[in-house]
Amino acid sequence: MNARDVFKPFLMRIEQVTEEAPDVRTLRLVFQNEDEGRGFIFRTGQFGEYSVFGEGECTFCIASSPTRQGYIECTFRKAGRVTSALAALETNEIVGFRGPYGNVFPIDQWQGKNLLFIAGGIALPPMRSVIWNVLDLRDRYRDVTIVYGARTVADLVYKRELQEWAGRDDVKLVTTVDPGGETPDWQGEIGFVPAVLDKLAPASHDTVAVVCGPPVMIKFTFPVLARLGFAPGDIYTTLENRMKCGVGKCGRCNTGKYFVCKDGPVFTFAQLQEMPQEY
Amino acid sequence: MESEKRSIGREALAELISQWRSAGKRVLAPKRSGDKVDFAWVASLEEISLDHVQTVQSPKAALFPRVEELFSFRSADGRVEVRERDLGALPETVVFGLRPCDAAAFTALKAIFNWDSPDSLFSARLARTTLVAVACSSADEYCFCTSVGGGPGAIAGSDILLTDLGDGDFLAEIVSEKGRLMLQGAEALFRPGAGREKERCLARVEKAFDLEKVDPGLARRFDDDAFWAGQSLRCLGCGACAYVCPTCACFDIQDEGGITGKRLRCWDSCGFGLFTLHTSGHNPRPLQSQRWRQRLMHKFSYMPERQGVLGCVGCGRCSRACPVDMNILEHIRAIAEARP
Amino acid sequence: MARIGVFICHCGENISATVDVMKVAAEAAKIPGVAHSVEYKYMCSDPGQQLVKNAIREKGLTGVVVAACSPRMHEPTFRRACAEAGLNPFLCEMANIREHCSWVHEKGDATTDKAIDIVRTLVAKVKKNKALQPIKVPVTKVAMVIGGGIAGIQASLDIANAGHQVILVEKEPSIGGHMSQLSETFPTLDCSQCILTPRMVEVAQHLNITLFSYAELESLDGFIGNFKARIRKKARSLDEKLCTGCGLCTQKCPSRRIPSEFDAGLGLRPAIYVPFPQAVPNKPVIDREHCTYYRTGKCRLCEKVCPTQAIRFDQQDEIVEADVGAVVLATGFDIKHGDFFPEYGYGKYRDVIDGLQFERLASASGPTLGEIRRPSDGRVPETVVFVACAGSRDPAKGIEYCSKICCMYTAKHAMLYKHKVHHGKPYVFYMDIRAGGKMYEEFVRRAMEEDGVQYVRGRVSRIFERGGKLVVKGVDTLLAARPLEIEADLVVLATAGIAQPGAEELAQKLHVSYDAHKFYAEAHPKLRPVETNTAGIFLAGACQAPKDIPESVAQASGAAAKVAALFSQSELVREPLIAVVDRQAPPVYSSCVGCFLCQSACPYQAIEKEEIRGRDGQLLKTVAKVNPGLCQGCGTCVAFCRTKSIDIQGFSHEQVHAEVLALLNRGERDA
Amino acid sequence: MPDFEPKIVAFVCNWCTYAGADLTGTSRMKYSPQVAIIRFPCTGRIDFMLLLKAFASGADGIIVSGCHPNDCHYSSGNFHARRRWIVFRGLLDFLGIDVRRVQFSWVSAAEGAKWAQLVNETAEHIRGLGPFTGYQRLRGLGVE
Amino acid sequence: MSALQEKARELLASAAVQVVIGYGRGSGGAARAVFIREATKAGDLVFDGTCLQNLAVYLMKPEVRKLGKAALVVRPATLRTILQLAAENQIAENSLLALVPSAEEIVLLATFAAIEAHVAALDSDLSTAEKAELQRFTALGLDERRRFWEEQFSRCLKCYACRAACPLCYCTRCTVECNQPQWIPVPAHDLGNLEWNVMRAMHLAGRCVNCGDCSRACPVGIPLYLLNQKLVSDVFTGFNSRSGISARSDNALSTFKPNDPEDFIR
Repeated sequence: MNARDVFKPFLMRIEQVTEEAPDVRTLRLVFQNEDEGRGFIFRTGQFGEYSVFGEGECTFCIASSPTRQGYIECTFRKAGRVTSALAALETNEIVGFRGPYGNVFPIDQWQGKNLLFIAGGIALPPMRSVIWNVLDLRDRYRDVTIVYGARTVADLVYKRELQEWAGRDDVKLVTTVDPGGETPDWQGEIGFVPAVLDKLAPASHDTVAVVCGPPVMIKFTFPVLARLGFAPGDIYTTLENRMKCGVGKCGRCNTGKYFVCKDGPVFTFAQLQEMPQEY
Repeated sequence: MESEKRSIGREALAELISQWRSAGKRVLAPKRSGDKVDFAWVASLEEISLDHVQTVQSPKAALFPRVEELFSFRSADGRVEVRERDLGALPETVVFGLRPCDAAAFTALKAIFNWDSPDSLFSARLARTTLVAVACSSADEYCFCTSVGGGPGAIAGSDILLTDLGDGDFLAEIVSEKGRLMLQGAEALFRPGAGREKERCLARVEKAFDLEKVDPGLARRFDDDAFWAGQSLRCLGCGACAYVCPTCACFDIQDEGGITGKRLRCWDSCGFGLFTLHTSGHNPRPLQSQRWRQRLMHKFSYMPERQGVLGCVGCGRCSRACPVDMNILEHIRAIAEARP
Repeated sequence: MARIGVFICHCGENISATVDVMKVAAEAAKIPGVAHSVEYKYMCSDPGQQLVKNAIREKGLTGVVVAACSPRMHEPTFRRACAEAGLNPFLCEMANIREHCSWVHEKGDATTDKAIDIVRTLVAKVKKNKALQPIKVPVTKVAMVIGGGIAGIQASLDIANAGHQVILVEKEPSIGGHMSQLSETFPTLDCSQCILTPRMVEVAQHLNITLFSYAELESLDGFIGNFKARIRKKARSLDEKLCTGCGLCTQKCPSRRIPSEFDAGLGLRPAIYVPFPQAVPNKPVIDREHCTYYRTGKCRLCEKVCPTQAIRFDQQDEIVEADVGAVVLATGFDIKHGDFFPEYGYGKYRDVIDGLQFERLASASGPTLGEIRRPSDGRVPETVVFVACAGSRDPAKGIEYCSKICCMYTAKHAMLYKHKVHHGKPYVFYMDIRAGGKMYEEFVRRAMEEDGVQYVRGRVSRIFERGGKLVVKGVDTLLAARPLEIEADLVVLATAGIAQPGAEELAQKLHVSYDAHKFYAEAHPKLRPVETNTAGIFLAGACQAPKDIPESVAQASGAAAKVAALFSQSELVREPLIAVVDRQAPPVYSSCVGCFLCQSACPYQAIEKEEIRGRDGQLLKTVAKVNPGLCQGCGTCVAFCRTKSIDIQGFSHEQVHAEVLALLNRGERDA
Repeated sequence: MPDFEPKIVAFVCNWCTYAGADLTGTSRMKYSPQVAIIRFPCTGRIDFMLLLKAFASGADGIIVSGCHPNDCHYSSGNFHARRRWIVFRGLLDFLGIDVRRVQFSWVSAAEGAKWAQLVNETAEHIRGLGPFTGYQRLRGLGVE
Repeated sequence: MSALQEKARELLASAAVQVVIGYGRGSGGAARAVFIREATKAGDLVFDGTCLQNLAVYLMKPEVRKLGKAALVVRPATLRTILQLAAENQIAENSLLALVPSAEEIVLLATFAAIEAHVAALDSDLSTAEKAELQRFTALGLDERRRFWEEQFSRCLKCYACRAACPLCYCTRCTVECNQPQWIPVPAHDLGNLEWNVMRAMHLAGRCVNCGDCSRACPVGIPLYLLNQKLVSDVFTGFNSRSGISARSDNALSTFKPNDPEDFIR
């Protein structure tokens, strides 16, 4: 009975709120109880259950890098009951957090390789964690390429960080918006992510690809990567199945024999190929 | 597992139950109401039905209630206070009159709830719950416990198994330590049971399919969309099967209240179309046939592989409860018998 | 991130005398999401409003609650103030702690607590408010007037004179309506045609008016400002452009014994005819039902005599389409005919006639050239009985209402008769005399006192023929219910005014509502008497209910003023407090299941069907859609929707739900 | 129950009853402070679920009031509401829920005095009925 | 081969329909819905006293719709459901055939007008027994009724079998699934169960055709039919309106009469 109840959330104080895009926000959370915070360790790729008391819980990846200690961040779009309630909170208000849950991006295995990050829309957050993690350990990796697309310019999240990455000479950043989503002063690409990727044609040799995006983007990106010569085992993604418990019990994220919350959320394309298309 | 056998008369059994009640234990047992028999909180043996085949619902609610409070909270003036449940205050419970299949189902529930990270509320309820099963003297066409490793007189999972010997006596097999502790102080109510034979009093449940063939059959059929669509065409997508099932453990977590409130855990079902629906509108399992397949795969394939336990005990409740006669036995048999 | 400002007004002492405003401000400050809470003596004063504006700017408020008087009083004031400070005005709500609290309760804790409850409720609401933008609907500045009677004529002229285009649609070959059939008009007894025909000519000559006579509305789609009308121009069998209206054809036409509609069946006309000499347009039509050529294939005499070769026997109906921004319905009324009064022998005895027929008898242009003569034998009647309320105010006959004009025209008829037949004996059977109107009572009194018309209060029970006379049996209720028998030469029934026969069909085409008698329903019986429930469609004249000429004209001018007001802007700007139907991204598109219960519940026909189609054009679903031009924001549809797919801006599900919960959670606050 | 002060929620339409209640105020007529008003555009807008939510949240009584028949600002919203209430009321009664807890009325913008009287009488009536424990006790039942 | 089987065979063989939705033999002597798609399988059809399900529920199921034009074996309530669904814009004219089984001859109804005519000849009122039961229940005291329903609803699992079995519960988003705001608590506790059942009854008011499938579907045996019959009765006595008798009628609750009763309104 000494073990912490799996459903009991940590109380987190909102330290900072950042407006990323219309209805998209990033919250920076710190542990209300500093002792709990000191014992808290997570790795990139993991997620948590965030809650507004009285409204419920919802699942997001931890969008900050484990290398940046003392806080965690999550980025979400205001859509349902809980995210709407989260979006209504202000600095210093308290939210619940359970986690970290799930597996991780095996960034240790990626040492010495080129890294290609491909993200769409609101799926940049999981990628942001791993990108910062890699950039904070920059000398362990070779080329870092980021391809990021959103529906419109306004929908691009982490605009400040995109600028920062664009300004670095050790990162190649390609941003794109869907046709019609551009503004007059838009400097980036125009087109859907898979098409832009196809045009960019990054080398696949000794390269790991990480793809995060809506199901439809993932569906169309995998064939492009395959054509470019990426092996299914070298393509990583994170699944965003609906979850409630986060610990393999509630049954919601069960996809084939996998429980996305326990066995994922990080999967290789090789694993996905063996899974029923229920994600 | 070697069990200790005793015998007990009906009156003594009634006395035993009233002793439990006097000791502050809750007794959950089958009770008849109209043409249905279902588990209910009872005060005495008189209220308990012993002559039915099967209850509508399983007794899983004893450990996994329809709605339970995970914790309560109070948030005001910028502060949040989480009040954990006092697990020590959970009531002592006897589940009486559950069937051997139900007792076996608790094993599956344990596997789910304590998979890697223990579920403290479930475990606390479990620790305070004793299972006094009653063997089956009758069965119906929906029963298939023998096909999934159980039997009408199987003792696995029970703390105590009673068998109505037909002569006014029950054979009591004390299966577990918890069962033995349960009877401490009530020894006088029992007589020795050695030599009493229960087999002749048990229902006959013929083996309906070869379990070994089910998982391969499912694997073979997995991508046969027409097959699943055919099986599930009349399925209406309600949650009756899951809610009466003794091993279905899918749940939802919901908050209620405003400034003060509770976080609740409540039953859910993979058969509901909205179970997997994303906020974006994307649904990984949009079709009823996929959800039906998921139900069978989960019980007969995923659970054995991941949790090492079969997710079906052959109680037949889902088939009986189904408004449109989705008979799981019939469907599983079709899968097991399908030619490679 | 809610940052709500709460502004509590003392209203001098109107609020602070019974409500502890300091405590309200202090408690409001504790409500989650409230970033600013102040009280002030007069919040509606300039410095008070400045407080609100400054706080919006300085504290970055996302919502404002002004706890003061009724929103019916100062909501516009504070919403404007918010807008001036850059906050969307719909993010401001008023907590009514004056009319609903300080003024109606005694000083004390309970009153202060209630004020706090009200503030908390409105804070909860405003947190769920959304920034809304006014709705703008483009307006086509062309009006369509349906019906060319006096109401339609007046409306057309008024709109046209305001500088807007008018399309006037008249189903008969000429405009003029019932008024053109009348002899003299009460209470002045001036000649009807003398005052009407100049107006008719003005219509014909007005540059802003396009007249479609002998035409009917085929269909109307669209909504306020943006209707699409299809008008069926019935075939006149004539090229109107060539026809000069010389009248040769009508003189030569061999089929001449057709009852004249204009003369209410008392006169005759040829098959090619102009309804009456002053008709506008003065162009004949061929009545194909009676025309020899159409019946037998031979004749074509009119074609032969026509100097301009204007006759077109093969002419087809023509459909004209027009974009219009507003519609005025002025289709007028009809009167009860036929076998409705078997007990009065109407339709059986030729000398039992209705009021309109009497008008034609009395009219100088009528079949008798103004002489009162019996239809049966042409004799001048010595005794005439006028029966008022023939059908009206008779629930047993299904007409409960008063036809309103009969009292006056019956008095007029009796007078006209007396003026023309000095020795004649006019009797009037009546139930009550309703002579409300300028100079009306005086007029009736003149009939009684100066012209010696015998008024008998009572109902006529039967009329039958006896020895060449019409025996009128009735009861004089003023004389101790004495039974009465009058031997008359002519009986004139003031038959009930009823809706036009096609009224219902037309209403359905226009989606306007109508009452049980098929009269068109006004949007509000008192405050919106010239509007229908369908925005952009207005009413004029007797199509709404029986009316006399001055009333019809007044309403027509009222309708015209409404149209002119609508046309005064190129865009119609409305408050966005309207219903909206859920729309979301594919694959769901909308949570609406398209049961359209909302559609039948909507009093404004604002709910349309929208077909959602996939990229391949395949129909995915049909869902409800609210026309923002028509919706008035009542929210009746909202409460019907089972899937909660329709919501009303300003009183949304989230807003009202939050209010209910907030209002009742005082217990938690105290706990 | 001498100390019991009922909690009463009034769901009213904007055009008649809200304005009527304003008139009560401008006429300085006094009534029981236990009633608070929630404003709706029309009685037709009032979802029956809101009444249930009010009871579940602790209301002891409810007033629903709008324009008199034929006076609806939107011509027929109150007629639709009336049908809804006929059915809803019948159902509640059938379920054993005391419909005396819900007072329906028509109060026009001119009936400031009627509003005061309605509120006072309803408050008195609900005071007599006591707290709505029959409904409020449901909260929390069925949660283990 | 029975007349029904013969008719089904003929319809399938002539491709007049792609599927016949009817009753077949199920577990334990019960009947179950079958979807006959080949003429040779028409022999699986049965029709007898065990065939109770309102098969119109399948007209709303996307998977069944995909099968093509259907002939539906109907009971009287099924026909009324079809008309009600038509009135609610859910099924189109000529999208189905209704097969009315009878001893002598199978009546085939191809148009809504034909169904309307058929329904007009039926008694759509509650049965005498149903009325008597309602009467009996209404005569109970207020507290007795409350206790009865509290006990019944306390057993509700919120498995939504009632909703799934109901052909008029075709909404793709049920009120219970709306959570902004959360109209109805998701958990099956007593308050949530009461609100759920009140909501469902209200949403069926003026629409329910009293087929009884919700009660039959309820695994724990809650007599939901009582609620529906109460409302059927109230809607008829109050507004002289019946559901499912016309393919074009307006719902009783989305229409009104100026003189509707209002003795309860002050």
